[in-house]
Amino acid sequence: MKYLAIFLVVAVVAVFANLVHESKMLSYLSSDPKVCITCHTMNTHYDTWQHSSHRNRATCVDCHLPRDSFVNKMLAKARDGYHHSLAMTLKTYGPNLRISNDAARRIQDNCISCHRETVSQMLTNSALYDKVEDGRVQMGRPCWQCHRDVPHGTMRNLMATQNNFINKVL
Amino acid sequence: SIKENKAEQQAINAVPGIKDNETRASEWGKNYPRQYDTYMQTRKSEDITDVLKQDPALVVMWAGYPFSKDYNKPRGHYYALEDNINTLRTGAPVDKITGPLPTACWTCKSPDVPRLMKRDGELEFFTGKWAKYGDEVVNTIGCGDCHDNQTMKLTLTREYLKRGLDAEGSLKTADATHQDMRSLVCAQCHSEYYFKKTEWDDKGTKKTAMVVTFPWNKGFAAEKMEAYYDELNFSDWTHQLSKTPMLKAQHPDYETFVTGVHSRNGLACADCHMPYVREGGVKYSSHKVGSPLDNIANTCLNCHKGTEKEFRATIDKKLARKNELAKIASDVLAKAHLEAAKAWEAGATEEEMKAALQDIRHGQWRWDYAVAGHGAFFHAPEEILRTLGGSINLGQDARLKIRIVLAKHNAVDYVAPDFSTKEKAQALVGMDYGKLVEEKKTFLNGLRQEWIKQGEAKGIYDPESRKDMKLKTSYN
Amino acid sequence: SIKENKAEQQAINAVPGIKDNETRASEWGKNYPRQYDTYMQTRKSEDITDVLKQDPALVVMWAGYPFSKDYNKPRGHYYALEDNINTLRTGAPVDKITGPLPTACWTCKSPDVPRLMKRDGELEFFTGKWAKYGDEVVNTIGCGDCHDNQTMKLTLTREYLKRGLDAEGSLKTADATHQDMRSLVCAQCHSEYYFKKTEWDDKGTKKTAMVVTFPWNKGFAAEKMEAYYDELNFSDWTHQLSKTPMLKAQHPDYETFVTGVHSRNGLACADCHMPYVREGGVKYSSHKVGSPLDNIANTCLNCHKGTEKEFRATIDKKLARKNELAKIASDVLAKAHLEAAKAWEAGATEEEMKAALQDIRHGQWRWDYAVAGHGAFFHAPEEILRTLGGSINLGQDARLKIRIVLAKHNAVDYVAPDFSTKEKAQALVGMDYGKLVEEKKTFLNGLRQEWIKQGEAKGIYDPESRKDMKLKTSYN
Ligand code: HEC
Ligand code: HEC
Ligand code: HEC
Ligand code: HEC
Ligand code: HEC
Ligand code: HEC
Ligand code: HEC
Ligand code: HEC
Ligand code: HEC
Ligand code: HEC
Ligand code: HEC
Ligand code: HEC
Ligand code: HEC
Ligand code: HEC
Ligand SMILES: [Ca+2]
Ligand SMILES: [Ca+2]
Repeated sequence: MKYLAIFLVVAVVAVFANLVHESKMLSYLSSDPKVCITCHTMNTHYDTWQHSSHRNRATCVDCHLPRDSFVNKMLAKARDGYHHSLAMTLKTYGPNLRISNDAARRIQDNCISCHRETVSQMLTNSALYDKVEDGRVQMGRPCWQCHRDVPHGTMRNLMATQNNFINKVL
Repeated sequence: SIKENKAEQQAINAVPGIKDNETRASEWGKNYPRQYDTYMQTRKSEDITDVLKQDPALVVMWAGYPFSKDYNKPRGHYYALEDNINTLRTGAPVDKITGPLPTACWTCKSPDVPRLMKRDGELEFFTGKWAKYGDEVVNTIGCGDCHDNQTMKLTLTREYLKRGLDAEGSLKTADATHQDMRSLVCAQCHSEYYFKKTEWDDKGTKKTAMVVTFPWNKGFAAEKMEAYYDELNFSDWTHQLSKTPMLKAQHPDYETFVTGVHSRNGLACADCHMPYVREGGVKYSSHKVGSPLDNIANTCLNCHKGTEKEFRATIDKKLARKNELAKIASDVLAKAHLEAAKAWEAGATEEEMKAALQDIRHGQWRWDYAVAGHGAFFHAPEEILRTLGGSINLGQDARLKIRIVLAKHNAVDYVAPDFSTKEKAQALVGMDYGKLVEEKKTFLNGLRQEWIKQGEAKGIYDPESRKDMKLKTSYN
Repeated sequence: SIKENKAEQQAINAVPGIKDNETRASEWGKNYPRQYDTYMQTRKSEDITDVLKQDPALVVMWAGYPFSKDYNKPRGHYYALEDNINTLRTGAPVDKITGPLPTACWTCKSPDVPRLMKRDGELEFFTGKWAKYGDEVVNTIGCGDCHDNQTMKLTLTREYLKRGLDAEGSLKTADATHQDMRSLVCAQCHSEYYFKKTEWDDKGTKKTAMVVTFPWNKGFAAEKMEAYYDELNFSDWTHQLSKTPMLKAQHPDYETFVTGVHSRNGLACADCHMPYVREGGVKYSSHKVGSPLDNIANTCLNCHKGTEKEFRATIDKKLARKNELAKIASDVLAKAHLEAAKAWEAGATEEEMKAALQDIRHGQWRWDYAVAGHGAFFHAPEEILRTLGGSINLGQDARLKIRIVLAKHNAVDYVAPDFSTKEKAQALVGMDYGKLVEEKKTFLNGLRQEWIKQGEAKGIYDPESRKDMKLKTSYN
């Protein structure tokens, strides 16, 4: 039992170290979008973003991480980083990733924080109602229900960006 | 610049100061100039398209019912009241109690209606003839139809919609979200209705109200409403030629929309018909409710890739498909009525005709359900084509049955007469069109002018709301 | 793991080494194990769904034509050859020259077909009876049907498709892009065809070929093909009951697909039926051609938001709409045939019947066009519903005309007999079903076994291609 415990601890540490090494995990602390594509699962999203109107306007973390405080940002980063690494290692993800509720909320907050002027009337409108369509996000309706292409386009299968980051067998 | 934007934003958030029961849009507009300006632009949709001319079969199909006199495609909200008053359907009353139509015909034309419902009570509002309120319903569809004057919240000003939704059950009024409200304000008017005869007691006096009611208890589909009406043994009128107890479908826009792909993807009417537009740094809702095709860039292309040309082509194709089946159905049904008339003439019995008339009733109902919502070919193309397929089948079934009856009464070779123009069709059903027009003109120059003056005198009428109005009708 | 992925990304692109005229998939598969494995999984779609049982009206509608004997929903490509040989449609030949069907019936079942076309010439291939090539067409649909053995490029192995495309004109063969090819390889088989009687001269001997031909010269729509056939005065057979010169539509999958929203948005068949799948860091096309609904997550959800359940519900709704109109149409048309038969019996003249028979021809063609492509209810729902609406109308028009003829011949009250089960319907058309099955079984235990042996002897037959094959038919 004792050996098993020690073995397990060592195994977990080893797996983690390997993970840290292989996935360049420490680089997650940066906000360079290239960091995200240390995993090929993020290639499609990188690629679509890179071809989008937001390429020069917002980086991954500008949308995906909280921008209200540094602490929240780092906490979210740690949580996501852990979650994504685990999914990557265990291959629990499918061909189409889906935004989590928590992440959706963060993104919407970020859209609004950059575009507050533009959407001020919408915010005023929505403030009148308690019952909204999509409780996950501020305003009750995701911006990307209308702005469907911002910034990843509508087709986001992990294999959708032809030949760029993944090889097709022939 | 950013500075400008901030200023504009403050203006838009000004606290409203709109009186209770204010029905004049220009008064609301003082606080909301952008919304008012765009709202006033609904007058740009001013052309009259005479549907009876486009498909004269309709005159035959509606014989004995006001729609056979005059029926046009919808124009902008700016014209709602005007068209209601000008149409030959509302006839030529000479005082407050002459018909032909009931007060209910004002229901969807003006914010004066919720005002009157509040003042007189809903049942009193629905009692009496249309002319009763000619000097009270004086402003066309306006802010008060959709907004709360205190908060500007979207609000349902018609109780019958709430009753309809609750009876149908898939979206209870109490559960409506913000996004739902962006459709439901439209559903107050853009829905199929009938007038439910309701006896009531006005402090001892027995009165009869004709209450606008949505036939939704069994569901929104054509078959479900049909079952509802059949169960009540309801009919809008008895057909002049075929003697069928008929149903009339009016604009089931909301009911059909919910079956379509856009509704299933969470869109609301306002998303396409009142898209956000940007002025300076701020987005607001365009109140120019009209064809989204006037502004494809802000509607379709906001969500879809492609060019305006492609979207127009797609929509044209959908329209052509609907028109193809609708034309077949109306031709079949008009013939069915004429053939039934011949059968009666040849001596057919009620017993012989019963099954055929039931088919006509159901077949024409389905056709009407499919075409009366002018946008349904786009909102719900599959549901519309399915319904038209059923309509054609029932119409032809009726004709088969009638043909057997004709054979038994020695008229197997009967060929229905030509109804290929509006004039021919009107002659067929014996309508004195010239007289209708004359009477109408007398009314328009007489009583109608009184109404305007009285509205003005009462201080409820908004002259702005008819600024530069030109008389456009199908008959002038 | 992450390390593995990197390795896998490199371990790819082996050089192919496939012999010319190799038709055995297992041989190709040695180089492409992933594609081969998924390809072999088409055998998982093994259930037989007897369409004649589902809608017995079809037996009446096809009376006198092989389809009335046996017609099932498609299964996986693994079964293409097997089903072709097992169906009662191909009958029970006893040697190379007994019928009933021509060689053309092999055309879309095997990569041995392009091999034989190359070896014997296209016209010789299309000459003679089906049994002629029983010992040569031995492998089911395989790599050689869609791929070039040298380069693995997608390639069109059937000349008649190229001729069809060029005649139609909207996409000339020479202009086909890679994405187009991802549909066109399917269009080689998944298209409406007829056998064009073609006299040819084989070094002095006059021969008659039945050449698979796509009726596309005037366009892809039901009406366009109908006009093509009418102009040629072509008919597939004369109806046993109504004596109508009939048309049969076979799976116009490609022609209807192009009218749909997915085609207009640039999708190809392979996008949904052969989606890319990922194994580690490597992606390839799933060769398990089957229902995309088996893998919604990797097909629909690549482009759409929503859940599997929602997508299933959407598709069910579309299917139900199609089924509703299709059922009406088949009922109407079957009755039309039976009523026409009665009219002939009662003494009707050709002159009297002509117009009605033309309606039956056109009505049934449209119905068939709409339903013979089993995926069209989804690929092109609006076009399908439109076509069915037209079909119902024409079928009923025919019945109306026939009813007048019946009246003239004192049979106005005729009621078509019951065809509500496959057995009743077969009895109605006087089919000796038991005998057909007996003969078929004799054939399957006799000549058919010979074919396998001879294929093996010639070294062209791939036993892997029928590994664990179980005999499944509608009749056993
Ligand atoms: C270790 C590899 C890896 C890295 C590095 C990585 N991701 Fe991911 N990410 C994944 C995997 C695997 C998933 C799928 C998780 C699942 O489906 O449960 C995922 C899912 C997501 C999701 C959707 C799920 C959710 O949490 O909402 C978002 C958003 C996302 N990643 C953003 C990012 C951003 C932004 C970065 C860079 C800061 C990043 N990822 C870096 C592997 C990674
Ligand atoms: C302008 C804002 C923005 C930027 C910049 C951005 N994203 Fe996103 N991202 C979104 C939105 C919005 C969604 C949710 C889309 C949806 O649900 O349809 C999303 C979703 C995702 C998902 C979840 C999968 C999915 O399709 O829902 C991943 C993974 C992701 N982003 C990764 C990235 C990466 C990696 C970068 C940088 C290369 C990036 N994002 C940059 C806005 C952004
Ligand atoms: C870090 C700031 C930032 C964030 C976060 C951000 N944007 Fe932007 N966005 C910009 C800037 C800067 C522009 C360019 C503005 C301009 O040209 O006026 C822009 C442009 C746009 C445009 C116009 C261009 C186009 O592609 O149509 C839209 C729409 C838009 N953003 C929507 C969104 C949405 C939706 C989100 C959230 C999913 C979002 N933005 C998040 C900064 C941001
Ligand atoms: C108070 C009743 C009422 C309300 C509320 C209402 N409508 Fe209407 N609408 C009408 C009437 C009546 C007409 C026809 C006017 C005419 O032809 O004179 C009409 C016409 C239209 C037209 C045709 C315009 C044209 O230019 O062809 C559209 C589109 C339309 N409405 C959409 C909507 C939408 C969307 C909403 C909700 C945002 C809405 N309506 C709310 C009664 C109403
Ligand atoms: C429940 C709401 C409602 C009621 C009740 C109603 N209408 Fe309408 N009316 C509408 C809507 C919505 C439109 C525009 C839709 C259309 O026709 O496509 C319209 C359009 C019209 C038009 C312009 C188009 C045309 O048909 O020429 C006239 C005139 C009209 N109505 C008259 C009447 C009369 C007369 C009555 C009473 C018999 C009546 N309305 C009752 C909602 C209603
Ligand atoms: C046919 C229904 C209808 C009528 C009539 C109408 N509105 Fe609106 N209005 C709406 C809808 C729908 C919205 C969107 C509300 C939302 O999304 O919260 C809206 C929004 C608004 C807003 C909020 C800001 C914005 O632009 O989104 C104001 C202010 C407003 N309307 C003023 C008016 C005024 C003033 C009038 C009369 C001139 C008027 N409305 C007439 C349906 C209507
Ligand atoms: C996805 C966009 C979209 C939505 C959402 C939508 N519509 Fe429409 N609507 C259209 C288009 C496109 C047309 C056709 C316009 C044309 O032919 O010019 C149309 C036509 C109409 C018409 C007929 C106008 C005319 O003059 O013929 C009415 C009335 C209408 N819609 C009302 C509604 C109502 C009520 C709702 C909500 C229940 C709604 N629409 C939701 C796009 C939409
Ligand atoms: C109901 C649909 C809808 C929703 C939801 C929506 N928008 Fe928009 N948005 C529009 C339309 C339509 C326009 C174009 C307005 C114009 O150009 O006149 C627009 C324009 C914009 C622009 C300006 C684009 C440019 O070209 O400069 C930005 C930025 C933007 N939206 C951001 C957002 C954000 C952030 C949200 C969420 C808070 C959001 N939108 C939600 C419909 C929507
Ligand atoms: C707010 C987003 C939005 C707007 C605005 C919008 N659509 Fe759509 N549309 C969708 C969605 C979502 C679908 C469903 C398909 C999908 O999931 O991609 C769809 C589907 C369609 C389809 C395919 C279904 C069919 O009936 O053939 C057509 C065509 C279409 N839209 C045309 C239009 C046109 C025309 C307009 C403008 C009048 C429009 N759309 C406005 C979101 C939108
Ligand atoms: C050589 C002819 C041929 C080619 C090429 C061909 N098919 Fe088929 N396909 C058939 C035949 C024959 C069947 C019916 C097999 C049976 O039922 O025995 C069939 C069946 C199918 C089925 C039904 C499968 C099931 O499990 O129900 C689908 C889906 C299908 N094909 C799609 C495609 C697609 C997509 C392509 C191109 C990528 C394609 N086919 C290429 C001849 C072909
Ligand atoms: C141009 C290509 C083509 C030709 C020629 C062709 N088929 Fe097919 N066949 C197909 C396709 C594609 C399918 C699957 C599609 C379907 O039925 O939905 C199929 C399916 C079948 C099936 C399985 C389903 C069923 O109907 O029971 C049989 C059996 C069959 N064909 C026999 C024949 C016979 C016999 C002939 C000659 C009269 C023939 N085929 C000619 C393409 C063709
Ligand atoms: C029904 C037609 C069809 C048949 C049969 C077929 N293929 Fe394919 N094959 C395709 C299509 C379509 C593609 C996608 C090509 C593209 O997009 O470049 C493809 C792609 C491929 C590729 C390229 C890599 C990939 O996966 O996209 C290989 C290798 C391949 N097939 C091998 C085979 C082998 C081996 C067989 C026989 C076991 C076979 N194919 C049978 C249609 C077919
Ligand atoms: C490669 C992208 C792609 C794939 C894969 C895809 N679609 Fe679509 N789909 C579209 C596009 C693009 C539209 C058109 C609407 C739009 O522009 O958003 C559409 C429209 C639709 C519509 C609305 C039109 C209609 O006929 O009602 C439905 C439903 C739909 N798709 C279902 C599906 C299903 C089910 C699948 C899987 C079998 C699927 N789609 C696969 C891209 C795709
Ligand atoms: C957008 C996705 C999509 C595309 C592209 C597509 N299909 Fe389909 N197909 C489907 C769906 C979904 C079904 C219905 C499957 C079911 O009912 O199980 C289907 C059904 C079929 C069927 C009937 C299968 C059966 O067993 O009943 C055939 C055959 C078929 N498709 C062939 C094709 C051909 C050939 C093409 C190209 C010309 C094509 N499909 C393009 C999604 C697609
Ligand atoms: Ca009604
Ligand atoms: Ca054919």
